[in-house]
Amino acid sequence: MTADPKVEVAAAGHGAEPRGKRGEDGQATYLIAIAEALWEEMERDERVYMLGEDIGAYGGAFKVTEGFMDRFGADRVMDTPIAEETIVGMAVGSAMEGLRPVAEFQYADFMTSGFDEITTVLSRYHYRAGVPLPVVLRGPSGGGVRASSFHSINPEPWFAYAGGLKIMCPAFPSDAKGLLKSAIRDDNPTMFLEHKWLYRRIKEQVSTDPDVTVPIGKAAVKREGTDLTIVTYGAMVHKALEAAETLEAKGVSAEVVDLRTVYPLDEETVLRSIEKTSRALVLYESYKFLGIGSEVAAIIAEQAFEHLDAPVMRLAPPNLPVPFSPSLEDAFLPQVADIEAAADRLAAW
Amino acid sequence: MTADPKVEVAAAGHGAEPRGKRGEDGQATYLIAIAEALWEEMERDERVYMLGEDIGAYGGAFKVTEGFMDRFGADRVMDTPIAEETIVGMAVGSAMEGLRPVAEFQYADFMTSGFDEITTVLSRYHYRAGVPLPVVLRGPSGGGVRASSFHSINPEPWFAYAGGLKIMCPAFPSDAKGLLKSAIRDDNPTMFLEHKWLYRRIKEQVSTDPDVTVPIGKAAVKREGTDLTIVTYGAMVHKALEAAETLEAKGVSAEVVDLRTVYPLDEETVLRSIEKTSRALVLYESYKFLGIGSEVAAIIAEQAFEHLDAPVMRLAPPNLPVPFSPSLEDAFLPQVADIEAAADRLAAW
Amino acid sequence: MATEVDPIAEQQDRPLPDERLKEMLGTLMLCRYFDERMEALYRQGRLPGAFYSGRGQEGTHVGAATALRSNDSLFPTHRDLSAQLTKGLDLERVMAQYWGRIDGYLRGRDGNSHIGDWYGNRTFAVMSHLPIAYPVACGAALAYKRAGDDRIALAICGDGSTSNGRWHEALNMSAVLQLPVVWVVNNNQFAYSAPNPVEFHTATIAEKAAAYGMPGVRVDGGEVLEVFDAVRGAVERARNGGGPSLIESVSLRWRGHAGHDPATYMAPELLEEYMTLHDPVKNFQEKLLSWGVVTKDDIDTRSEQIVANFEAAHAFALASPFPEAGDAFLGNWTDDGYWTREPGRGGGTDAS
Amino acid sequence: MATEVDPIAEQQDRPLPDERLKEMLGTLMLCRYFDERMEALYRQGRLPGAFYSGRGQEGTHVGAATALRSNDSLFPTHRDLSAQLTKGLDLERVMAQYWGRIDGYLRGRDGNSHIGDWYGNRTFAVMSHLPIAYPVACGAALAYKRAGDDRIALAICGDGSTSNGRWHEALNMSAVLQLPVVWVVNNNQFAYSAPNPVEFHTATIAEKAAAYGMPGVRVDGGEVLEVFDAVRGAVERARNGGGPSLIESVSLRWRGHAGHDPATYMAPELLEEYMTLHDPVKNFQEKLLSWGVVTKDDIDTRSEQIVANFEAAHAFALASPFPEAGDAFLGNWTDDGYWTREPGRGGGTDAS
Ligand SMILES: Cc1ncc(C[n+]2csc(CCOP(=O)(O)OP(=O)(O)O)c2C)c(N)n1
Ligand SMILES: Cc1ncc(C[n+]2csc(CCOP(=O)(O)OP(=O)(O)O)c2C)c(N)n1
Ligand SMILES: [Mg+2]
Ligand SMILES: [Mg+2]
Repeated sequence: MTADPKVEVAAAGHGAEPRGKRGEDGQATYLIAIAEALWEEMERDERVYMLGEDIGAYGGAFKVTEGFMDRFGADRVMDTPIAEETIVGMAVGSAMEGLRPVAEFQYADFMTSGFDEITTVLSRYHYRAGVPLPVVLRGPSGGGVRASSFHSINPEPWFAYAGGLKIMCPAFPSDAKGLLKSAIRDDNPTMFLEHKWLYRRIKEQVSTDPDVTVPIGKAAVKREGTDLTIVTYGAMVHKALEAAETLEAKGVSAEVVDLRTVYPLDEETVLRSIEKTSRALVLYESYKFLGIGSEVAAIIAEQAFEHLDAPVMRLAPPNLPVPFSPSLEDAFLPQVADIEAAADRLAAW
Repeated sequence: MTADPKVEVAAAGHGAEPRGKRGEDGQATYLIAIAEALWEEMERDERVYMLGEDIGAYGGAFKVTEGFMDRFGADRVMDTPIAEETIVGMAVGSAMEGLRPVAEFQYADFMTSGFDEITTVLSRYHYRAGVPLPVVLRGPSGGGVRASSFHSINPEPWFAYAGGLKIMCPAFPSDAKGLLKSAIRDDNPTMFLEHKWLYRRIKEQVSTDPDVTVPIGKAAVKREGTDLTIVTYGAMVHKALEAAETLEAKGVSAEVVDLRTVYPLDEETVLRSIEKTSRALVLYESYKFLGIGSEVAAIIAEQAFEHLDAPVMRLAPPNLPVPFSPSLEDAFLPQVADIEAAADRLAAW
Repeated sequence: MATEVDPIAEQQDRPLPDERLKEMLGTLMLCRYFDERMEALYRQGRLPGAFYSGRGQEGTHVGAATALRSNDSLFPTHRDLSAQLTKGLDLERVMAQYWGRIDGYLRGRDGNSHIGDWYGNRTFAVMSHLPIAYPVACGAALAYKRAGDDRIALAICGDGSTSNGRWHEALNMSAVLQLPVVWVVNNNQFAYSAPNPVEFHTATIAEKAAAYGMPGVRVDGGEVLEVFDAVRGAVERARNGGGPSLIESVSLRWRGHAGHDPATYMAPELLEEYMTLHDPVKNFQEKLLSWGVVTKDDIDTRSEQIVANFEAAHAFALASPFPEAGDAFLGNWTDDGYWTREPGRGGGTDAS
Repeated sequence: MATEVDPIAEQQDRPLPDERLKEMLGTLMLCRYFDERMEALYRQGRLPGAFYSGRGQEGTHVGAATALRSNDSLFPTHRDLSAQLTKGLDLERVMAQYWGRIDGYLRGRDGNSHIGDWYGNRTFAVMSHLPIAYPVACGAALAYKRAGDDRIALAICGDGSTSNGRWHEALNMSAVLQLPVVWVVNNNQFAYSAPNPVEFHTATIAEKAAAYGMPGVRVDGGEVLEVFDAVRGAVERARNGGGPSLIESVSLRWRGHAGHDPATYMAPELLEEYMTLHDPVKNFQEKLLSWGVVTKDDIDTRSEQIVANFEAAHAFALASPFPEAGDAFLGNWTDDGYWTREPGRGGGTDAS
């Protein structure tokens, strides 16, 4: 089920609490930061519980919940049958009775297997009937790990369209930890998408203060720039930052805005940046047609028109299954070189 | 199940073939035009068959397939259990063995109940494995008929994102008939969304030549104008045309582009119109955030920037469940007056 | 294997105190009258939206809901308004919902029997997609089990819904987790126009329980006490940690799928048979009369009350304002407080 | 109710001509060897992507697929590569798929056992979502029935997949329509880390067949002839218009869920028991030796062939080019002709 055995085998020690899995330097990987958020919220509020496939004794396909069952018991770290519709339905019903479920999807790809309960029940119930549903749906999304079509999807546009879920796609360990804690504490349904390419590749110093959170719905400028703005999120943030370095060398100053939350969208931060740079490159890993960037581009065109010195440019993969072969997947996903080329064209416009 | 009993009771005579249900004047309603397309294609190619709930003896919830079972038999007009995932799966499997299934969803809302088979199997199979899947999924979509959240959805953005289905949302009987025939003859998966507000409200002269089709993927200018372009589709086309009349009187000449097919999108026709009018109002009934119009606006911003004299404007409902009460639904859906107001602002920009 | 329940109604000892039997009859009469009047209003074009008649199935609805405590939760479908009325929904607010008014339980956001009253009567707001509430019932039951209290969840769906994947997942999940839930299938022999053989290939639905390792019972929906007894047994079992059960209650959908459907696909003899032999209201009325629990007078008085209550509720509904247009954009997130404050009542439209 | 099949393997009369029995053994040996070598390559980091071992379950896979004609269709899962090899997939193209090369059946678009060869061997390209091919099998079967020919569809899935709604819908649909389809469940006792009791609450899967009004049989996956006999019976029944059947073949997943999984959650004794008593390859080898159908020499010769074929196929796979980058954007619509012409072979990358 995993993309890269080498990486998987590198899963941290057994039974240890996540904090204990930080590196020598005290840094936390994206994966460990997520595990810490879950652990701390489970400690903080016993109404919080987790359900999903293989999250208990096994500790999850990516070992995010490793050690949780020993600490919190099988009642709060529930292994379920392979029944996504019912996993979501159970989360909803238990939330209606005061619990705060966090459902893990083994891969975000399988959220489509629970699509109806997510978009018809979870997303609409509060608007229709006024019962808060503090449900968190989380799972590994995204490509670039040679896992092919069924283990690489970016489903956020599907669920953003539904309108009743707050959706987060963090790019950094600190944001991941802070946003997941906010999601668990939020009384509204939330979807937390963990980009699997980041799980073990990205690490940083992450606060150990259990009450440090990151607000849902706020983007962040991850790099200041003056010539153009790259609006992006998830794994692409790191490709954008890498490209920005080279561009800098070439004399192009790129600002990088990390959306962090894709629904609701932080229009203000995006627009403020465009007002400053007057050029927008929207970079996203969800498919180009009706991917998150389509909405971002539309918002910019609608609300920042007077500030634009060039067309809003978009860089994203086609609306096709993510292919397996390295030669295909590399061509399929936006690469750093593609970003540089696009930024060059945009700056020169 | 139906929106308006008065309308439903007006369902045409029993057992007659659709052609016989045209009005005195020989005009065909949107519903009859669809029934004629199905009937003619069933006559033309015996590999074509229909499956769905209550489409046989009952003739379908909206009576689109009334009389079909008598003519084509229960094998080609199959009543199925309430199992959307399997209705789609069966369509796929039978298409792999040479049949050409047309699956009816009682309401397009229930396409989410078959979401995984649609987006994971039907949409991706040819790209992955090279087996053509001539499957048509059809169903009544859209609001404005006081049918509330579960009988009013516009699901086209969800399925357009998947990328492997050609999706049509016709506004006129002739386009509906011609596009549905093209869909049935297409070797690729198609989704045909019938706006239920149009079923019996809209009629026109429709060709009786069984070989007249309308090409998939081509938009049409339904009204010429010079000051601004309203890009829209489905039921909103009629609201746009109505608004255009009033605007004309006020001296604002609006061009109305009917997308007809929402995936793949006819960028050329849209861009040509914007080059002419330099102003774009994107009007759509799918939700505003990541609705079809988001992509249209993004495309215009990206490719027609030099031609724009004003920001791309969007008018669409919020991403919320369609409410039942008339006072709510009227506020929720874009009305003719809203279109006029938006067009005025745009023209004055 | 399905085990036939020995109809307690035939026994001499009564399953409930006379007062409760009387109450049950009153509820049956109310549901029947409400159904008839609402359908008439619909046919006259005076009732907006759709109407799903539950006539002929009141024995299932009233029998099942009567076996619940007020804090047990009920997960019904579009067909089960009678079960919600039995659970305690207020007629005025129910009718206000049909007319799309602000005093409806869903504040005009949904209509007809797509209704629910979670905080008041613990009923889940009905959704169309079938049987989408079944998995949700698992969750409520899970919460009761976790809390260690003895509440239970009861979900109803129709015969046709048993062919949907959600039905299977929910029953299977409830068995694996041994959840305190009761699964009631209202087998009214039709799914819209589809008779049972188009929906499944077994003689009964009750026998499917064996595939989940839970008891399955088939009862006569024409006999409210038979339904009540079977459901009460399943409820007790669930309360005491015995896990889930499946109950198939057989009746006939007397009317079309919804108001617009003449149901010409239904054999007149079948309808005839059920209306004469399996009328849950008539049968129970006669039983209570024969038992001397009620008199003809009691029944007449109750009928008058019901008519009066219906008229009052109808008047209330028509007098209730439509929601304010601006409400359409509120209430999605908890943060805007729409659902915790009184809604505006300034809505005005002559639509519907 | 599940009915135990009387293991034909114990009978003196042989179910198949000696040549076919020999062939069956060869296939079993190939599948076993392929599985062991591929896992080894994976562990050495020389095999990209994932590897799902089917070891210990070859009896189910080979027994089931051997009962099919070449134009019958097979709908497998990630675990069932051995069934596809039995159906006739070419080792070279299978391995080219694992290495993401253009000569793979899916031209590098997918990897590992997410493979299929519709036009050649009538096998459906595996998809991850479970058990998403079950409904599709209904469609193929429907087409056979409509065409009036005697072809059938056979679908395999695992024990864990039976708890998913699609499994129920497909079985129910096939029973209602009396489709010529055979449902095989490879009960290897685990769904990733979940043992049967976490997935369902019945003693067997076979008994669930009663809920669909179809026969259900439980066989020992360690005895390939037992599986073959049961599947052949179900296949004949389907061919002759007898409708669908369910066959549960019990074995054990000897390895982890996939290459990365040490399966520490599995009791060593259980594994021990199955590897010694229920090894389908060893058992069948001994049987054929005792029956005198094969000699020790035959087996050694066959083993050498298999090793040679594997090496050749491995070499072929590594020599096959990666797809051209531009191919990534082709083949979605039939119109671009990508799938009807030979693919470009100029791809080059040292990735993987
Ligand atoms: C998933 C889904 N598909 C289709 C429908 C449309 N529909 C509404 S009611 C109905 C028939 C339901 O039959 P049954 O389950 O027996 O319930 P009944 O109406 O007889 O009480 C159908 C097909 C739906 N509501 N949900
Ligand atoms: C709908 C869905 N949910 C989750 C998964 C992730 N997953 C892949 S294999 C697997 C276990 C499958 O168990 P089983 O059906 O017994 O098949 P086996 O692997 O044992 O052959 C899971 C949970 C999936 N593939 N599909
Ligand atoms: Mg029914
Ligand atoms: Mg298994």
